[in-house]
Amino acid sequence: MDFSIILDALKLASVYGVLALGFVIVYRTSRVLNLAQPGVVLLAGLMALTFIPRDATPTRFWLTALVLLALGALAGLALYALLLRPMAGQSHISQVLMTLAALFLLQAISEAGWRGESGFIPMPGRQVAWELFGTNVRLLDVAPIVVAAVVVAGLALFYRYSRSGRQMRAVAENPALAARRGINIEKIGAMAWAIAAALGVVAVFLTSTQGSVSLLLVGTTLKGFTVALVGGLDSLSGLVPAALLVAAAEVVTVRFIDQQLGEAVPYVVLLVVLLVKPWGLAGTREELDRV
Amino acid sequence: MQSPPVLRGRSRRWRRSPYLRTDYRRELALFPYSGPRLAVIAVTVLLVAAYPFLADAYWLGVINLAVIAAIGALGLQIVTGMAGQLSLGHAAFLAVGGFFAAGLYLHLGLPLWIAGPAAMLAGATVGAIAGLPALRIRGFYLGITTLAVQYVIIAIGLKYQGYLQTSFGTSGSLSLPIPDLGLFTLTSTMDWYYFLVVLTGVVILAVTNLKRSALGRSLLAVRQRELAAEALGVNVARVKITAFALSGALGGLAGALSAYYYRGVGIEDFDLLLSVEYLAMIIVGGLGSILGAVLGAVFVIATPLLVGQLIAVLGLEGVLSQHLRAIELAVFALTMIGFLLFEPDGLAGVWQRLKTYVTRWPFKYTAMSTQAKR
Amino acid sequence: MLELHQVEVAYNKTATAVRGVSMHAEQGKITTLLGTNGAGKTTTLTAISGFIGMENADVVGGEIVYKGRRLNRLAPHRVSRLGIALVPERDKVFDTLTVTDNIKLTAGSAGKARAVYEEFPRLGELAGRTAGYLSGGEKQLLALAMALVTEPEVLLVDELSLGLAPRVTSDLLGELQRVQRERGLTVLLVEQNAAAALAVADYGYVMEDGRLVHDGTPEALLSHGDIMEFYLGTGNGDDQRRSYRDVKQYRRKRRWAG
Amino acid sequence: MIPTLEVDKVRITFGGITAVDDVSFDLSGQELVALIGPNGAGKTALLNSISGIYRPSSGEVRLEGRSLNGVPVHKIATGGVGRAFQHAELFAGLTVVDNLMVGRHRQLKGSLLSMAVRVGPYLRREVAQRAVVEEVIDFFELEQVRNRPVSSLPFGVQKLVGVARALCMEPRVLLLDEPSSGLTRQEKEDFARFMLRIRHDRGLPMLWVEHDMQMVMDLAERIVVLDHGVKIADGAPDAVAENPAVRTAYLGVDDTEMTRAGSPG
Amino acid sequence: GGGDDAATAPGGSTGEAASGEPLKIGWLTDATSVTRGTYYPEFEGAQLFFETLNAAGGIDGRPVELVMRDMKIDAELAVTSATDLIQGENVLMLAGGSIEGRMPPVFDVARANETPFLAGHSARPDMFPPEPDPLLFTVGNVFEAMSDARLEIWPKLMEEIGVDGGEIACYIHQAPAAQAVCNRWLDEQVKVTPEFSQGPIVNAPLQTTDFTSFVRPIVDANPAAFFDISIASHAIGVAVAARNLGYEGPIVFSMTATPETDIQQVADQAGGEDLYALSNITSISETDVEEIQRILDAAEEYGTEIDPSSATVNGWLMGMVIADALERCGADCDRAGLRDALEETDLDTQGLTGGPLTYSPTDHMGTRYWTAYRWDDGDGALVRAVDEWTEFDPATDLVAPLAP
Ligand SMILES: Nc1ncnc2c1ncn2[C@@H]1O[C@H](COP(=O)(O)OP(=O)(O)OP(=O)(O)O)[C@@H](O)[C@H]1O
Ligand SMILES: Nc1ncnc2c1ncn2[C@@H]1O[C@H](COP(=O)(O)OP(=O)(O)OP(=O)(O)O)[C@@H](O)[C@H]1O
Ligand SMILES: [Mg+2]
Ligand SMILES: [Mg+2]
Repeated sequence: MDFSIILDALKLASVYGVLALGFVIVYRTSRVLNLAQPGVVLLAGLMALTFIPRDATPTRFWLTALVLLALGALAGLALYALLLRPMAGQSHISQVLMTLAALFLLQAISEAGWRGESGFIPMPGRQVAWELFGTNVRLLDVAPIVVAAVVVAGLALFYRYSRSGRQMRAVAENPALAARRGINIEKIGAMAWAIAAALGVVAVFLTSTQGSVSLLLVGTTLKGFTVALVGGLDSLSGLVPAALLVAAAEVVTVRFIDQQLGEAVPYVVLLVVLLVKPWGLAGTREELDRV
Repeated sequence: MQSPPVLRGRSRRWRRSPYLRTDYRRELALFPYSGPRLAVIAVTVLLVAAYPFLADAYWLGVINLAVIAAIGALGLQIVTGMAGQLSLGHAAFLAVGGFFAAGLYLHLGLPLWIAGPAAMLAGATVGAIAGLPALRIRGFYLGITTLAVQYVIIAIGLKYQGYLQTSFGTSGSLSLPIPDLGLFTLTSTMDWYYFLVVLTGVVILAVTNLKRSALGRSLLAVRQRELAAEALGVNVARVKITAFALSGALGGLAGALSAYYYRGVGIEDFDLLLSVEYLAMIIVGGLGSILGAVLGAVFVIATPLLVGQLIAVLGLEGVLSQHLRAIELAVFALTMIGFLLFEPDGLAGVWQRLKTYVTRWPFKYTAMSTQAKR
Repeated sequence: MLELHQVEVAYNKTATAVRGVSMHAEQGKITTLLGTNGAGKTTTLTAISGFIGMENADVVGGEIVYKGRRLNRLAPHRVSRLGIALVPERDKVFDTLTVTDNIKLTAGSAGKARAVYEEFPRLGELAGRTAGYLSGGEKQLLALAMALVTEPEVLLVDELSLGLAPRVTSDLLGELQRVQRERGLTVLLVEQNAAAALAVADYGYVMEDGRLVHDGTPEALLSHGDIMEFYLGTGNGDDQRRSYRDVKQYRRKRRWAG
Repeated sequence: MIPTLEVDKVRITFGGITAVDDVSFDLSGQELVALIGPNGAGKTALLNSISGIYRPSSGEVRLEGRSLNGVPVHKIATGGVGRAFQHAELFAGLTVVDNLMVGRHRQLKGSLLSMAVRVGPYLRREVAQRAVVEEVIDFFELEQVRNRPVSSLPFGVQKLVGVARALCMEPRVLLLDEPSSGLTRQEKEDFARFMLRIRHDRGLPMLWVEHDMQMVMDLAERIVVLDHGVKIADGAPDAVAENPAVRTAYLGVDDTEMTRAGSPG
Repeated sequence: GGGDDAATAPGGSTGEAASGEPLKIGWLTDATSVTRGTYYPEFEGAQLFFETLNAAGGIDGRPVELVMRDMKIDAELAVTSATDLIQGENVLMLAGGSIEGRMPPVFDVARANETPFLAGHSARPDMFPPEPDPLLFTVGNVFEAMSDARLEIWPKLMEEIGVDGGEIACYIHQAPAAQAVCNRWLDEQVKVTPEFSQGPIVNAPLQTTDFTSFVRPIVDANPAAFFDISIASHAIGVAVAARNLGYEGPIVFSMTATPETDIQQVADQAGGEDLYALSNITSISETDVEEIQRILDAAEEYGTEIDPSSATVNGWLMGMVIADALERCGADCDRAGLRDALEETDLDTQGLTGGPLTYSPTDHMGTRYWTAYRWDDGDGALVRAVDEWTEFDPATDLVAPLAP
């Protein structure tokens, strides 16, 4: 066991964690799996490719990143307002399919604008590196871990200490009743979608510290699902252990067992965890056996 | 307060009502012998039989693909539309069917008419295994476990292709011959069309029968209230596994057919997008509806191509050719959105609405108490 | 106060369940709405409390007016913030939340939540339980508490006595009457137990098959022959209730409509 | 003679909560037994333990002498325990007829193939069962709504369908959980008539949870009273009504009001 | 050779723009998918060629029109598009390509309609000597043949770099056909040049975007050279990851899969030292080759979405082959005639490859000429690392026969 494995797993976990957070936040308010998220991530990546030129100064980079973050939040709002809000009261499956339609729409946009383009987002500080425990550690290896930790902790605190946490669960379980109890379900939904989409933008910058932006991001984003489920779809506390578990399993499999299984590992972990704990590591039961 | 008994069993109307049946066998018959219904069926059969003479080879091919997809979509409809168990990994069953059929040919030289049923069996087995988590896991969690099954199947498929590549030296994609069904071969697109249409007809009939039988009812019961169904004597575990197995069987059949139709399979074809497309088929068609699954399949397969043709007809190709696929995708997404927002019951719902509109005309609303269903 | 003018509600854009209902819930009074199964009582209450299409239904005609303000198509949370609270017939609590969380959700402050337990000691005993596992009656209590804790001006109650033990029903009706008197609460009470409802109500409406067929003061209604016959089980001249053992066969048909 | 249903020292606990505590009683012949008690007394929980949905932590339930411990829920149902639920629990996508046909599930066994082909024996079976279901529909006077999707029915009718569905199972014992809550007086009278007719036609023992004391007093032959999970009384209606423990725990009204619970004034 | 007229036509600009009834050629490509970088520039190259040709009078006054369809690496789209091109658009022949697994059903469509097909960068054994499919032709390579061709050019390149032995690491993405690239080649290479030994072979699933864990074994082994071949988004991702993790040895790309534009990305991200490319086609950087300059001029004039690269050159070459065949096919050219004309191709590629391109009834692929390039960070372009072209005739030079 050498240090590089830990580092790789942590990096991967940080990306997965932020991706999963995006799913969890939407799920908590609506019990809807947000399949549009991969589209948001992809589009954010492609825009970053276009608007951050090869020779961008750090200032330009950060400004663009901020603008993209804001754009992401706006896109989330738009998706909610235009597509999901009118679906209130329909079955969860239909709502998921709506997010799927949104994914197709986002993909159409990305195809019209970028076709199948791929490339690297030029990150500032990509030359900075240290030798640590016999491993080459770059600034860009450490940065995603720190950013992810800050983001996850920040959101966890926000939900903990704001009234919205409980309200979100109520809205998710029974929107009609929640509305009749005076909760503005639209506000809560809009907030969740905006945050989730912004998280998608964060995630794309995190993955870009390690690899390129391409259509393949869609598949990577989907792995965030598995993490969200392993942790428990409506729980923030299960998310960190889940991300670590899935990432570690993937890294270890690729390094020591079989590289080609890398893609399937998160899903196998998921299967195993769910068979033991059907609602994930820290999720709560959503259906009660009661007649 | 004594009023005459409700008019039951005898109609005082001057015209015989097509809705009045006099014994249960007639009510339970697959095609109640009502004039309008028979007429609709006759017209449909005629249109289907005449289609190859009305359409060019291209559109015939498109319909072939759609019909194969319809078989797969019916499978998904059973498990997701009827039993309510979200399945995000339907492509896995298609992969199993396709590879099983191709493998049987490659290793044992078995033809389609054996490989087809065998692929169904294989699909059913994998389906039943994939359904096992359903005994413990529900909702989206279950959906994602089915997705997990898909990834596992793809990993296995890749290994298998790798094995073929090293031991057979093929480039890893399996090629298949022109299918020989014993009595005839499927050489032309038209051969395929009639074969597929008849086969699909049989499948539709079988699924319709299943839906109207005890199994169909228990599927819907389990989807609604598992506990109550169980307390009524329905073996919920068995019903769920059966649903998954049936879904796997039809998926497997569709996979085997498409393998032979394309004369080859590659595991790369069975990605998540394919599963998602199948889901789109049943939602656009209408969840739980058999007609819906078929219409949805045609819709999902044909719409993007139609858009392409439309653009060509409008002479916009030069301007838009670079963005053809993007436009097709956008149109597809927008139609899906349109359905979800304005016609949640899908194409089948539109059809139903149309029927009600015709029978109810000129009235706009029906009072609850007099609303006749069926 | 709360007025309905010729309200029509249709389900799935096709079937009308409420047809031309006009009624009036007077400020600070208890108005009760009686009616047989499927008369459209629940639909009426749902229409008042806001739809946003969630029930697949729509107010297709008429007006719902509260303090001069039109409520048609107003989002439910807006209606709720106007001070109109509903105790629904089904799905009345958040199943996966605990009893305390259910109350805190609507209470606003912790103090108010505690006051609830003083008012309903039975709920205090259940504080930490998951609401979905409560018994039918316990859920009903919780739902009522959740509605009252928002200190509404108008309380819409759909079948208060549903699934409640007789003692609790009479306690609650008494309680409701007390709160109503103290706070000047306006109550619109849908009830099956006509006798109990008319005992506390100031005015009553009777609904059948989507239409209002009768209204009047409790006294008037209580002495109406059909109401005695069909809703109270008295009638027959004397004031004695019929025994359930020797009831005669009724036919489900509209008696007043047309 | 072995009683049809025996509940023997059943205890049901959830974590720290004891919902049912050492309750025993039995049902036989064609008894109509009312199970009453305040809200949360454990009535539904007790019915659930008979259906097998909850497993007693101690004690056992016996159907015609055979223990139901460990028997899967669906086997208990096909073994003869018919159940109507407190919240109807109908299958929303199905019509009334189809809901009742689910009740005939046991009689409709057949291979997938025979169901897919449908002609022949399976269709004959279906027709036969359909006839039975239609009888039940006639019995409960549900003709008018037989082809309506149940979700569009008013709640009261839904509960009636729930009872009809339980009866379709041809049970040996019928468990009814507040079947008449949410009905008007007139409909309750109708329902009372149905219960009496079920007893007359089918000769079934019924365990009936009910809050309407007048109905209980008029119809039940025996009353079992639960309070906080404990059985506090068991006996003939008059005797139970006199029982002071029952009065304080449940009725909370003075003597003269006993049979007129919730009456005006 | 018969190709001279057509090949000179684009630059010759003698005639005026072509105006007659267009000659339609169907083009199948992946315009919008992860494989776009590999296949779409081919279309652009051919497009440039025909724009130029049409401006100069086309073929006997008739313009050549490319009708493009996007396959999106999707079997269904591939089949319907091919059918539509043949039956709806009535094209004379098909050209283009996608990853190998996608092609057999398309070939089936071509066979069913007796339509010739010219494949670009990725070929299949169907076109291989001695028994090629009568309808299928290619300017590209079969993976196995490519592996065998590498045996000779590899030591030459290594000598240039100054690597005289050691481990060779290899990267491919998980496509069954691609596995031959590393396996077959390394097996043989260590036999031919025993100073080299087999290092780690990495094989990542197609969906991978973060290559860190996959590349670790290579970095840990620190091989003498690293051969990196895959679809572009993988190849560059892996190279960058390897550099990021500290691998400093030579990285060798295959230019057919990773054109100059992609190598440029690697240089941008992780520095341009020690990057090489093996190629069977002249790099777009070699502007002193006249035909390359023509391509660049055409790109300037007509524009492309992707910066011109060797893939564009490949497309241009395909255009040359098609134009040459059309020319020889004559006035009332039909599919059968065009097929026969293709089979008689003997084309001077004007320096775009190391020698002439010839097809025969027993060979629909022709001899390949290989060379090697080095990335010059100063110029931001490729320069020759090995001067001469190494000849490889698939009919005779294969180490082991190809599977059917
Ligand atoms: N979701 C729905 N879809 C279609 N029709 C419905 C729906 N809900 C109710 N209905 C119909 O609307 C009518 C009125 O129903 P409503 O529930 O308002 O009656 P109610 O008076 O509250 O009856 P109950 O006393 O049983 O609660 C009924 O005929 C019912 O069938
Ligand atoms: N699955 C469960 N988990 C936890 N507690 C439960 C569960 N089921 C029932 N209980 C608790 O057990 C007690 C008895 O509930 P039960 O539903 O049997 O009451 P009931 O007598 O039917 O009351 P009601 O007349 O109000 O329906 C209640 O306090 C309830 O909260
Ligand atoms: Mg109601
Ligand atoms: Mg109960």
